[in-house]
Amino acid sequence: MKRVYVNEKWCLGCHLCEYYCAFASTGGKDMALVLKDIEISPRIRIEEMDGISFAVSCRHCDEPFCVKGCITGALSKNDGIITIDKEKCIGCYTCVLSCPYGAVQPSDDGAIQKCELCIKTHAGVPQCVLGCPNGAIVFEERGA
Amino acid sequence: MAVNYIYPEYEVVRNYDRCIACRVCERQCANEVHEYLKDIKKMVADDSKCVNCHRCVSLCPTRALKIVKTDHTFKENANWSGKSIQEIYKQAEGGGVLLSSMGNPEKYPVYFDKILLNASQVTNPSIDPLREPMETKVLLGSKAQNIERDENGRIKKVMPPHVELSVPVMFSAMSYGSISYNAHESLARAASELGILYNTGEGGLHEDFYKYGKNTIVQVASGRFGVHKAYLNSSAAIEIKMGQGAKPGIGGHLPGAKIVGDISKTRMIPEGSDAISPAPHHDIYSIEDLRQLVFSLKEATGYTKPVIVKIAAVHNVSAIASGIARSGADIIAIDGFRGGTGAAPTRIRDHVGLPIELALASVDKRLRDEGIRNNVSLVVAGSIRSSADVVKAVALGADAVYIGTAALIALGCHLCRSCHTGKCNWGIATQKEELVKRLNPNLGYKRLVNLITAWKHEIKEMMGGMGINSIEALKGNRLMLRGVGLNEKELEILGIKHAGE
Amino acid sequence: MNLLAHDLGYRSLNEIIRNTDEDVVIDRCYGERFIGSGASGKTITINGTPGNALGAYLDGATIVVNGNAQDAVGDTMNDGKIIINGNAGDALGYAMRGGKIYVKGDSGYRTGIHMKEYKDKKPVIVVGGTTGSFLGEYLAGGIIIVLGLNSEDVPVGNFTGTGMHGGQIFIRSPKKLKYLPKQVCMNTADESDIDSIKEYLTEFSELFGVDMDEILGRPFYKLTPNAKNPYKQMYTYN
Amino acid sequence: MREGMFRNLSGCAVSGIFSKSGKRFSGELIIDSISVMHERSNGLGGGFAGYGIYPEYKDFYAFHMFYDNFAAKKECEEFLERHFDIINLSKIPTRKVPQIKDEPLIWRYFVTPLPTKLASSQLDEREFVVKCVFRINTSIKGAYVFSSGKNMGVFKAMGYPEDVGRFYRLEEYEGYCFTAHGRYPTNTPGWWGGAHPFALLDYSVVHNGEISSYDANRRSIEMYGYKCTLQTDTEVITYIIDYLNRKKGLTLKEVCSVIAAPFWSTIERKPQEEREELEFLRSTFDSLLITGPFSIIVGFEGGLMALNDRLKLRSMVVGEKDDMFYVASEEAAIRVIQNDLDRVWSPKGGEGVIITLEKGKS
Amino acid sequence: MCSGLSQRSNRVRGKGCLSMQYVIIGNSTAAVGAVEAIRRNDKEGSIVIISNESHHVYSRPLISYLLLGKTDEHRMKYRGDNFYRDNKCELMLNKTAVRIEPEKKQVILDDGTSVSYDKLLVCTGSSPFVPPMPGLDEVKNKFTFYTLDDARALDNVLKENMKVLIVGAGLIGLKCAEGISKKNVEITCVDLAPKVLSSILDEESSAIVKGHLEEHNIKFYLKQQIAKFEGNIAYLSDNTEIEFDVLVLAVGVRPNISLIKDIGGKTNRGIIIDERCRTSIPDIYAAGDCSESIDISSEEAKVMALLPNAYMQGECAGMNMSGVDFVFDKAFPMNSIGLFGLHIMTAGTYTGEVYSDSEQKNYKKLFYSNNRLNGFILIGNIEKAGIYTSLIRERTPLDTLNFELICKMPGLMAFSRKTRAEKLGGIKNESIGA
Repeated sequence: MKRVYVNEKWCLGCHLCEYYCAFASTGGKDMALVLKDIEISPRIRIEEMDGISFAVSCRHCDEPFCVKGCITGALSKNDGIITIDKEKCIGCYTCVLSCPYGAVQPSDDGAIQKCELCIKTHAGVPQCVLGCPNGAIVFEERGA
Repeated sequence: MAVNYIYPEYEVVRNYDRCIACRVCERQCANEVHEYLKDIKKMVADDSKCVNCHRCVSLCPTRALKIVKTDHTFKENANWSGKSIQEIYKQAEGGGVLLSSMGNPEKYPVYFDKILLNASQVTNPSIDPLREPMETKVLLGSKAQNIERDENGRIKKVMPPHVELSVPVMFSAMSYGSISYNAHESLARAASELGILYNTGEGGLHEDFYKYGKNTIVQVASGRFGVHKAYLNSSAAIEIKMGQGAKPGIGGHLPGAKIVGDISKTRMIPEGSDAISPAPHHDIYSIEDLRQLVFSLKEATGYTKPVIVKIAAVHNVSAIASGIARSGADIIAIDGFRGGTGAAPTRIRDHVGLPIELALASVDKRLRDEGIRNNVSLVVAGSIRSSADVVKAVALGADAVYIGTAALIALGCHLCRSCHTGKCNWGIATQKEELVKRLNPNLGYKRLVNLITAWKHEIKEMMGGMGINSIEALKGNRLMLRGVGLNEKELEILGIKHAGE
Repeated sequence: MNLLAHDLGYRSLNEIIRNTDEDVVIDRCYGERFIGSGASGKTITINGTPGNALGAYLDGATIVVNGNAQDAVGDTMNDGKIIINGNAGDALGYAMRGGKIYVKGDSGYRTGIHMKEYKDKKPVIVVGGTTGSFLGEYLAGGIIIVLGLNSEDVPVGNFTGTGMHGGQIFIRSPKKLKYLPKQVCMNTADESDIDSIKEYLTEFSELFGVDMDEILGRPFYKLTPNAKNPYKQMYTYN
Repeated sequence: MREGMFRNLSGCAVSGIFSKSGKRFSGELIIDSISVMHERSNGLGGGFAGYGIYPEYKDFYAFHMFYDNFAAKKECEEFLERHFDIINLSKIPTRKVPQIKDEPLIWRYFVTPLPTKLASSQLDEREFVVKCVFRINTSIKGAYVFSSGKNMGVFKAMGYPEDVGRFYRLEEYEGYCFTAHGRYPTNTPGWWGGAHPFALLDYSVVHNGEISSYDANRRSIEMYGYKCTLQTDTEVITYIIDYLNRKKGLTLKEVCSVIAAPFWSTIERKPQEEREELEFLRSTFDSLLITGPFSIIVGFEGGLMALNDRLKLRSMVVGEKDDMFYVASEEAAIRVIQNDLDRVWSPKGGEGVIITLEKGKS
Repeated sequence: MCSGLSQRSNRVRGKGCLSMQYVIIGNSTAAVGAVEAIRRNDKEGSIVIISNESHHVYSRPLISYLLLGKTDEHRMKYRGDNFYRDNKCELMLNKTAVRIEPEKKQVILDDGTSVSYDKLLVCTGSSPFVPPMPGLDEVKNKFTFYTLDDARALDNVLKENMKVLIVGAGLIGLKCAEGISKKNVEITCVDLAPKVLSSILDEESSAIVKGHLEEHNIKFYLKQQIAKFEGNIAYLSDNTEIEFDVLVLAVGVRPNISLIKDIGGKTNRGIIIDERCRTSIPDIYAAGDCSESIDISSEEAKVMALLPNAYMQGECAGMNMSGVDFVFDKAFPMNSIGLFGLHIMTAGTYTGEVYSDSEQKNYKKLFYSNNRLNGFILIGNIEKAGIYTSLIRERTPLDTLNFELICKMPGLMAFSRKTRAEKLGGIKNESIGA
């Protein structure tokens, strides 16, 4: 199963992953048009401090507490990818409380949002990976 | 200083319609050109700090940036260029020797660009290099001079020490210190994957890279930094650096401030101590002294490794090469005046030496005239920019080429020529941790592998076009070359005919 | 019609052949070139050594050589049949598009190179003995069969199937082939594979009187283009 | 414009006949063979080499000369007299053939080096002769030595080979070996000296093809005292063979492993001993690797070698009948003189076929 | 190991080659967890689900959102329409299991029929508890707020400007209040406890929540109990009269344990189960709100009536029922509640030393002792709360991370570089350079 992996050794803290993520989820054609003058709310987020930085997004856990704890059944894992059914989600944030990575966020639409490996975006492949200039975020098969 | 005579060379042009203030430019500019003004939620730039390295341009996700050359003009004339005027201002202000990075930028002829290659038609089939066997493997070193046979009449297969390259391209000497750990790792890993060699430069060999020994040329320069037995023996070949194309006759100086941590360890000098490479080797004041150093290195390594002597292309290069060929050296590396450097006095870089094409042609001819061309292999350097340059160099007589600047460009270098500031935004010519990490060797080495693989394909295409399926048959095959727009003398030195002949 | 080739010279010889509808028997043949070029609808029997480019562009005629043939037999052949009761030279069946070539003995370098299929045309070469290097180079379609009946070793040279991107090569060999280029995939031919070439083997057996049991008495290796390993991306647009 | 002033590209036909028992036969046979391959020539050059043809002068170097004029002849003969004892000199007998025109002065000298000159040169006899041949060919304008071996001779001219054979009355010679060449040069009006065979001492080479490595080979071989005056492939091949076989002492088989070296990938698969030898030869003489299409027949005293380039880009067939050995660009050229062969086959690319006299040298 | 669940592949196929018969009493979260786990291991065995309701499995906590209009009955379904079909389950609706006959391995239903089982799961949940109150029987519009049917009934009577009295200011009562607030009704809430959400909040945080609810016009009478009802008037213990149109009783719930208790199975407040969700009776498992298990944050046995817990217990039971040895030992209380836009998250036990940090409605309190995080309360800023939760769940030694930092801001930054490499790079060994 290909997953997004992050190696902080190569993270430059440039935050481009966040912008590419935010852009991908808009479905827009031109980043400048869609992200101009807005506060982005990406599904991948940089943690940074004292020269250390790294991006965090959903790990698509083998034992996903978010899915198991979801009170509505809105979160589910299919083909290794944990996705959110925004129709069902009522924004109780039990998943936020469950996620050991802090990778699930409340979203502007009242539901939650999380990385879905861009399977729902027009891009089809994780844009954070493509947007990372230094290979700190990769999308690959790493076995167990 | 009340009057500022130094004007910005570049202007940062930001398209505010496209700028989304993501601040990547701000975060990525080590020169602190860009700044986000929170109160007005806008990015601004200080042009005077810009070195035109394009880091911000490359990373801007909305392509909102471009850097343009300023159209501000001095009152120039044919004699007094803006450059000359500006340089005088700088020296009047600072009182120092002008220092520059990378190779000679001046408008001297680039002979590679005035040479055309041949191809087969009818009388001799061209060869499809993608499918048919096409050999680019090269062995560097001297050749056995005599055929000796054992009691059964079988040839004694004693080959002088040599190195093998899958393609006649090597990464030239760039020291750890002048370039970063990650740049070095990229070069070492790429060389290893490609089956070619990279060169440590004069800065010693980081212990992490001993494992790439089979693909390493270790350099012995006048400063002898990091030179010890294990260093010499961990290599595939040893290079004595006599000179460098960018600064013939000039030594090197890495300021003490850069001698920290691993650099100090690798160079085997105390932290903070200046690393000075004298202009000459102070144990070599004549050609016979060179022979002494060559053989001392051979002794130290049990005659198992070829010894390279690297010189800058200077006016009597062919006579010098002839002397080296008789000194026990196995390989002569000649560095032309367009070769790169981390820092060289501008006047030296721009006014000393000669183009590698002429140096190569004359050295190859001289060695052949003396019948000693097979005593040594010839490696040339000094702005080999493409596979066509490689093919032309080989056809002029080189066994292989070194690439330095081209390799750095592959790693992301944008030729901003500010290596000497140590603030390389691409993580190449810097030791600042936060900048060094910008060059991820996992990506870097792959880019180098891609570059050389692409060149290899192209070399094969060109060879195939000529109906040549082995690089040996290209070496010195000057009939495959024709000059355009060259005068008789130039053609004579290059040993080629004019196009149409 | 009986013709004495060497006495006529190749141009006269070929003109006569071109202008007749009869079957032709040629004697005293010493290297006369281009025999049967583009011919259709007749049988040409040659006693001797026909010259280069025998049966070039052949378009349906049958050519039988009692002896060895030289280079470039069946060059760009479209249809018909060439039967050689001996050896053939280099570049046999170059760029052949249809028809069949049967060689009792050996063939030279570059056998079946650039062979291709088109619509219902599917060229076939069967070589009874061995071939030189570059067998089936650039093969784009059709079938090449090498039987190695006179060989106890792999009956082909180096660089077999170099640049192959279509078609099939069957090699009857006591040993597996080694050092094949990356674009070639090798399997031991199974029963259905053998069935697919049975008609050519049978015809070979009948033409040259070779026992079918002997032909089938050894494994065949089947070479096909390796779809998983197409040419690596070679180009970067500039 | 003449040969040597520019690079000459050509495609051709070759043929060779060799009697392993040393039985001498008439030159007629080789004319019959080469004429079958008329299509492969264009009338701009043809030639023959015969071995064992001068039994009465077998200890003397037979110099065959072209002179443009009498002045050249005079100058050359003065040179010869200073360095050699001239045992016999004569015009080479020819007959008028309408197709052969513009013939130069064609002379033959049987010579032996003057002992004093030889001694003072400190060279071995053959090297001395080579040096003298180069002296004539590079410094005496209008004089050209086109054959310089013992008990052998080269006969060549502008024209189709069968016409050249009749011109030189080749049927009147008998030898144990003949080679022939029909030439198809592509960019030259042709010059008599540029025809094949090309010879130095008793090495003669006929060659079909064009080599891509020419200048790499030329510039390399010229380091060792050879002067490539004609800029033809054959000349450089001849010198390479002379250098490797005579001067470096490689066997002809080893020579093949240099000039038509196997691919590295092939070498890697060989057993260790052989691999090391091939690696050694290929790397030691890297600049003498010949690439591009060629098939050559090399004549030498007491033997014959046929060799194709390593990709076998030119055709070549060899045949045997009893003690006779045949080699030609096309099988028909053998069949026409011997239809009933014991064996006929095509050597592999790079695989030299070497035939020598059964009882040693004649 | 990030899962906290250990699993050994030790599949046992019961009863020779005959396929297994699984029976599940109850049709809520734990049942779904069990079905999904069983089907991971056993694609063939038959599964019978007995439900005393008439609905496709739905999420009980969503009933307040249903009233609020944030969801509908279709979207409320906890699993898709094809859940039973896809998992080959036989669903028996409107049937109540009245008795288990463990020696015969069968369940007797209220219609007298029996269902035999090889493995039985009891996930009967709990029922609202209504304490005796004088006059209650005479109250006309009185409701509990526990099931979909409860919600429908309540929704049917509510009209604008009605006065609603909710007895109980716990989770159910307050969510009900939020749910019906949409109807523009006047809400009064009475609780015996001195604070709202008394079981999960401390005084300060409870005060913040109460204040927030009061801003949304909910009236509270705390430390009060209903003395009596007289028609539409409730009299509190201090004689306060509260007039109401509708009464909602949300005092509490009790686990439904009788099926097990009746046959001598070990019970306490809930059915006692071990870490494999086994009851004391062979081949009978229990999971969810009816069961009682160890809270790892306090190491005490508790009924932890929480949906995530129910699922994971159900899953654990299902795994073991279908022959795979599986342990679930990560249960602890955990709540995420939104009330009128204010988010409250709590987890674990509130014992030990305290780190607190609050600013207006953002409130944070962490409880730790013996190098472990025991529990926390977060109000307002709940970003990355799961990282705190994981510290409780994994019993992470606090000295392995930068505790000072993580107190201020939950994040992976507080962990060691190596741990981060494992978490983010999927790297299991020490080589983080590659």
